[in-house]
Amino acid sequence: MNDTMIDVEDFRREARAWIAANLEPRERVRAGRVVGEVTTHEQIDEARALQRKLFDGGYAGISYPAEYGGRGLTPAHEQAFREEAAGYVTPDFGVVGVVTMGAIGRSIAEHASPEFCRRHIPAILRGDEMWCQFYSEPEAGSDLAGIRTRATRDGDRWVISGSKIWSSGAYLADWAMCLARTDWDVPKHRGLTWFAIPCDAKGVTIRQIRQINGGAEFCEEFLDEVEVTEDDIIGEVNRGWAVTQTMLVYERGAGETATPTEPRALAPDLVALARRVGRIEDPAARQAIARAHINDYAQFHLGRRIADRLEHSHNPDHAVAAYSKLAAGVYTPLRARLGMEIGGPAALAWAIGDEAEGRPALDYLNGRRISIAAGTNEVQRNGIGERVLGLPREPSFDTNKAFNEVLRNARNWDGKVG
Amino acid sequence: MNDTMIDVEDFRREARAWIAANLEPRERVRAGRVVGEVTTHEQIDEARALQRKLFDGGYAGISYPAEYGGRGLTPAHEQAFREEAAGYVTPDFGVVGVVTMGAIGRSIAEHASPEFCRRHIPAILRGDEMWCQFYSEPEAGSDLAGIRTRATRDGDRWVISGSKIWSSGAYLADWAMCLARTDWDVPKHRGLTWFAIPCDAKGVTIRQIRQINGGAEFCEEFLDEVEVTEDDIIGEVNRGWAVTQTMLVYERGAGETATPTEPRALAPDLVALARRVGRIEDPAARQAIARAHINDYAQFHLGRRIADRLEHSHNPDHAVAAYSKLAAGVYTPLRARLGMEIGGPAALAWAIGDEAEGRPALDYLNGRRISIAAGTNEVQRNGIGERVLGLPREPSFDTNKAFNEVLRNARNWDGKVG
Amino acid sequence: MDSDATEDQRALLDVSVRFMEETCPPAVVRDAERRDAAFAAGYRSQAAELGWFSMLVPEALGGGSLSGNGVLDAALIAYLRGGRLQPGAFVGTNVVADAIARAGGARLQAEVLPALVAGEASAAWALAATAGAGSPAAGVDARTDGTGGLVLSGAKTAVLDVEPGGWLLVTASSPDGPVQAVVAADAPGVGIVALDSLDLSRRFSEVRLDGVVVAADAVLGDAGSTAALVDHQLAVAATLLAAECVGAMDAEFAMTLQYAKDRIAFGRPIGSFQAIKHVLADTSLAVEMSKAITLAAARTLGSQDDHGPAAASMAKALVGDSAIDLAQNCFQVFGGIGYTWEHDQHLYLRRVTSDAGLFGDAAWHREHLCQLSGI
Amino acid sequence: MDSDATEDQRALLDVSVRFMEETCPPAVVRDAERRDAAFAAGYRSQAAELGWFSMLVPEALGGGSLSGNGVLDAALIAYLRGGRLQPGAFVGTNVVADAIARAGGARLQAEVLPALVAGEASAAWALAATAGAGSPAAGVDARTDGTGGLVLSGAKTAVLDVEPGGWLLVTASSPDGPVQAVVAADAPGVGIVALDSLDLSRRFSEVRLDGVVVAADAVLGDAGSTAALVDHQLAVAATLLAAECVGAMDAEFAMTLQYAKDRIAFGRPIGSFQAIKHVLADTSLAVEMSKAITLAAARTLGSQDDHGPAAASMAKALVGDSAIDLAQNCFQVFGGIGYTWEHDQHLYLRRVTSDAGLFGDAAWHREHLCQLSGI
Repeated sequence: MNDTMIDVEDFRREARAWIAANLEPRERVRAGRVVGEVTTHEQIDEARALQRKLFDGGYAGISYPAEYGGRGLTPAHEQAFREEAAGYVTPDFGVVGVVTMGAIGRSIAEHASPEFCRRHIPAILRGDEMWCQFYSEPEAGSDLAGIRTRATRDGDRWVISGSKIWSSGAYLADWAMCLARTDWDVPKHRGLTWFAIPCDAKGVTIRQIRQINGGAEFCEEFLDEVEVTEDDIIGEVNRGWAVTQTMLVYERGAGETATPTEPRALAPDLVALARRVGRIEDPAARQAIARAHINDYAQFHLGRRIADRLEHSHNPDHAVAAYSKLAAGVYTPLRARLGMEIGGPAALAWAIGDEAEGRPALDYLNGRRISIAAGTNEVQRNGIGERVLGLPREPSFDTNKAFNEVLRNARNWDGKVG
Repeated sequence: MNDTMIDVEDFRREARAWIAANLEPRERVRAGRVVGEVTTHEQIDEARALQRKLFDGGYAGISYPAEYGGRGLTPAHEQAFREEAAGYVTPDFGVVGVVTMGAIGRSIAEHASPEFCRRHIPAILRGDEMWCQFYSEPEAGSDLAGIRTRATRDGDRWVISGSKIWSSGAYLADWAMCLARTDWDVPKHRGLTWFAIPCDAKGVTIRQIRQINGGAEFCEEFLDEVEVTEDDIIGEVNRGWAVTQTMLVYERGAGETATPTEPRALAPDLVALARRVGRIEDPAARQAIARAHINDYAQFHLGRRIADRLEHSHNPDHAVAAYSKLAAGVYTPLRARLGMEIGGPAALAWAIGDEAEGRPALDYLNGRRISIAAGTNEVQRNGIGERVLGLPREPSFDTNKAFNEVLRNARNWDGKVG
Repeated sequence: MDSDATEDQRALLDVSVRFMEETCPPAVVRDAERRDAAFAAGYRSQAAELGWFSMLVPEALGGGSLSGNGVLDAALIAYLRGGRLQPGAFVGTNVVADAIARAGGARLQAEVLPALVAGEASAAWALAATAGAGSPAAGVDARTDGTGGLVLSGAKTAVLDVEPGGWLLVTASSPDGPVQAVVAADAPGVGIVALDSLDLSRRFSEVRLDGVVVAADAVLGDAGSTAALVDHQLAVAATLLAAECVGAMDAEFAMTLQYAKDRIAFGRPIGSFQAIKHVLADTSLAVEMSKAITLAAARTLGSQDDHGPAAASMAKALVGDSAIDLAQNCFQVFGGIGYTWEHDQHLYLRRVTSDAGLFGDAAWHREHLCQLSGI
Repeated sequence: MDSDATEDQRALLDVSVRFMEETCPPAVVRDAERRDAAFAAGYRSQAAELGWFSMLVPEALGGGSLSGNGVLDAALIAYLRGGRLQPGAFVGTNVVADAIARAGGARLQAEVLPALVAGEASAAWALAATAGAGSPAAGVDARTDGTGGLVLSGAKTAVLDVEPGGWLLVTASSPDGPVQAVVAADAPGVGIVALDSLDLSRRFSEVRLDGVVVAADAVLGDAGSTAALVDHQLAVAATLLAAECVGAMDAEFAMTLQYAKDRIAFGRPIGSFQAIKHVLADTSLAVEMSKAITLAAARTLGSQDDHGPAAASMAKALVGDSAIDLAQNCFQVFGGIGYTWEHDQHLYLRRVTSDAGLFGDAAWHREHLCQLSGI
């Protein structure tokens, strides 16, 4: 922290005044809107206008470096602004905004060249550039470094081909940060490079993925000889894994901004459901309700316990965060299943268009998202087993070999070693 | 089958007459006695006398070769005799008798030299020699070929040292069939040899293992430079794995002789328990009872389905038997746990010495035996996954290396391959 | 599912598979709009030619089964239907045909039954959408009209596969216990309201009855026999639905198993990891147990064995729980791809979840088993 | 268990550990015969010097806690006790001391309470051995004797840790609802029958009451307040027992984890197999959740927060189920060696199973939670 930096409380007062003068109080009707419901370009444009206002006022990118258009302050200042602005309408870019201002903006600021940062970060903070990730691939999900999208150097251009998937809100974004393999003759973590690609570049096709729950917030992309230049590289060639690690840290952090409060009321949704279907006196339904609530309550206190452990440890091991993720991955689908059990046939079929009555089924369809996305339950179990508990490692067949050879061997897998 | 062999039904009539003339009808009081309750040398001696009578009458070893004192008939003849003798007192050596006449006798008959067979099989069939296995080791359980007991050649003698465990009824046996490693510089399956060891040989210490359920049917053994000769080898030196496979087939078969009948009455033990503790009207107890019974019923029909599949297939894959074993390994401990739940505190504490009231706790302690012994649940899952479902193999680190090297590598395990 | 199937049974199964694959392949399953009333009528009529609706009806009444065990024959068809996520009122029509054959009067047996057997109309069983320990009669009250007929009022929700021009078997409460009547879906006072559903391969309706007058000759059985008949209907429905569910489980498992062999991650097929392999082994055990118990239930129930209803409840309970476990496990093996609309995973997840919940969920059948067993 | 423990708390915990390891090491835990009446009295008296029985008693009555939250202090001790499978009437004595401090008359507070705090005598709570949804008062009937006293008749089975010369808190049914009284274990009409038990580290008795006359000054509370007091006692007992259970879980898990690292099979440490690794990861999650919820319950219950009883029931339910899962999983990891008497595995299996079943099993506490939540 530098000596001339404004004190957080002074900053808070200053921000309060600016907010009152410039932002509109949040109407009640918008309070229920949640991140992820931004689905149209119109909503994005509306957010851009508001973001520009913040930027011009000096309240965009509060903790980003001043040289790139930020304010150069600390996360504590940022938090103070958030608290003051809580009752006002602020720019809502949905999930694409979270990704842009969070994992992507931070990764760029830490790893990209100064020229790149000057070109893009102010545009991001102004709301002019929304970004998405071209990261996961159909053949590289849990195996985060198993990227097969290929970038080939051709003079001072790079030509990128491959396919990407699970990009949140890519159809709303202007730019993509894309991971590609630039060396196939080294182990998988060592031949990767990140590139910036305009979403409207020639050869880029973005398609929304229709999900089982009816939504379509994720996209898949087809990259067909997309051309970029040296200037579009983020970080160093073949050193993309270092950027990835930064990105993952911010990604994991991003989920934790909202602090839940201790759940005290007995699973209100399930109690209401049991009442609706006339089963509130049914011992089995009561057991299911209590079971769900106890798991909610235990998960909350687990989260607090882990946050304490990370905060109060001199050398915190972030691997313990896997406990919260695994708990969510195990108990979310279980809770959804308990809902279906309580609801019975009334949860299987409901009045057309009645979202409240259809909710248990929707929760059920969404139940496994958290057990799969951003590290499956199995990946968390490996992490807990090896990094937290210190169990001997799983044999690895792909860390020390050229990626080309890994692919060849995998296709001829016979389980024989040595 | 040879042409001069007596017809099964003729044999049955002949046997019926002999049985009526020579054996005592079984009193009701003995009907409840189960295999495994033979725990004393007195009981063994009593069984020997009766076995001698069968042997002299020509009804011992009915399907063993005649040249070794058997009758040279088929398993169908054997079965006919069993059916005819069902109402009579027959020799009961308990589990040691099952092992001796089953897995061990058959393995000897198939693999040992004619001299060895002539020396031992008639003695076995006469009841003079009871045998046990010195097979599992403290460091070799699920890993059946991971034997560390060492046999070293010294002229025409072999000197055996090591320790063995989980030998059923060894303290009642006269001889042991012992697996030892005779070559440490070849892969693990290729350096093993079976030896016959008199249980009272110098250097053999047999100790009953006290079990968590209070019983002590299993033993552990310490072998301290036990000397045997070339004549005591069963099968060939370093080819012990072939004998083992024969033994395992008979061992698995041995458990299947008793055909259970379809369980129709709703889990009678649990219904009685629920009545005793006043919970027969309690919905949770009723759910638990039904759950247990449904699993019993499904396991029975699974067993029938698998037996049909093995019987009616031209080239039956015995790997499917793993389904029955896994089902037992999963549902037996679950059933025991349901018993404890139904019983509540009354299952935790009971009138001193009241075996009926203590039964749920005893079942609970015994519940995991089947999930661990003779191939753990995990081993069955691997078998089903790889042999039945054809899933790609688990990487193997010990099949192609000298066993010495395997042990060295295992101690320095780092999970890195290639 | 059944390695003991006779040659006649096998021939029927083969031709049934061809029929389903030609008439209602996956593209049609996925597209509810293509499955309109005309489609349903055509499908039903062809299915009837294969004998799908005659198996539980005695020959004297125009029916007949191949093996002499109609429940078993129907269960084998149901198994094939489940694997192909087939729509249509198979379970309902068979249950109602069976009920009319057992307890229907002359008019029902002469007019309604032949139409069902011939596939000219389908039937749905309007029982209460029971979960927990509810009664199948709940929701609709019946009062007598003095001439042996009934007047029905109330509603049944989540009624499976009510088709236009079809029949309803309504199970209602009366002061004398449960009563049952066969009512035309388009009779005066009957309202059929289509519902949204988790299960995209089936149709659900709410059936509203507003003082529906039922003549005496449309009433099934009498006060003394109705409770037993309802139990029997539940046993048949449970067995056939369990068989459909096992078919879906088997198909979904096969698809998942193949994926575990093909999908590469961390330099290995994912099926070589114990985390995947062991889940698939457990799931495969659940499939085998589900097949075994469902066949046992069909054999027992179809052979007039007193143990039939207990066996049927056991099958429904075990299969229902196992199917949801299976669907959850398969989803986990598929990972992200299973979250996409285009992948078939969710169709099976939806279908087996509705299989598990209809005609009594697992908990309901466990309690029913206790009652059947006299405790 | 608690990384927030104060320095005073840490000092108490350290000295308590030394006491347990010296006075009742594993060899003594395993040998019930060494734990006779003299041993119990000595153990109790030393424990009392460490303040084990004063934490729930206000300073005005001779008690006092270190942190101001007596339930939390006692739970931290309980956690250490569980890890070392300690015997002795810790939970019972604290629950009864708390009850007397809250609702006892002058004589109980002057005579019994100081003896409990000083470790001169222990106390056991004779509640009904509830499973399912039973009432703690069941088994013993109380009638009034006209002078404000009671006459108690009936029996309570599986009463935990009744020690010679100790006291019993009997919860009984009366026509006016539950009543409670403190009775000497050797009072006329009281019969204490020792029981066999799954749990080798604890003692269980059947308590028979044959017209036991209780004077008015030994009755706790009145008709209006007793039900709430019983709920409070259950919450305290549930929290302390959950804490003992978490201690046992943690110790057993550590032992199993080490074994998975050391044990070699198939050329690898078994902990490198996903089948073992993932079970241990899940088990470790269960331990962490159990610690988190138990500390939350202790903090809440000990700070006069209305949510205390709900939190206690949640902790008891989650920990009870998790502990049995854990014990089963650990047993499976140990394999055959865990089936031998000499191995400690079974002592933990036995202990946590009794933890799970005493003072209300998981199902009982789930139902209780619903009732506390007003549904």
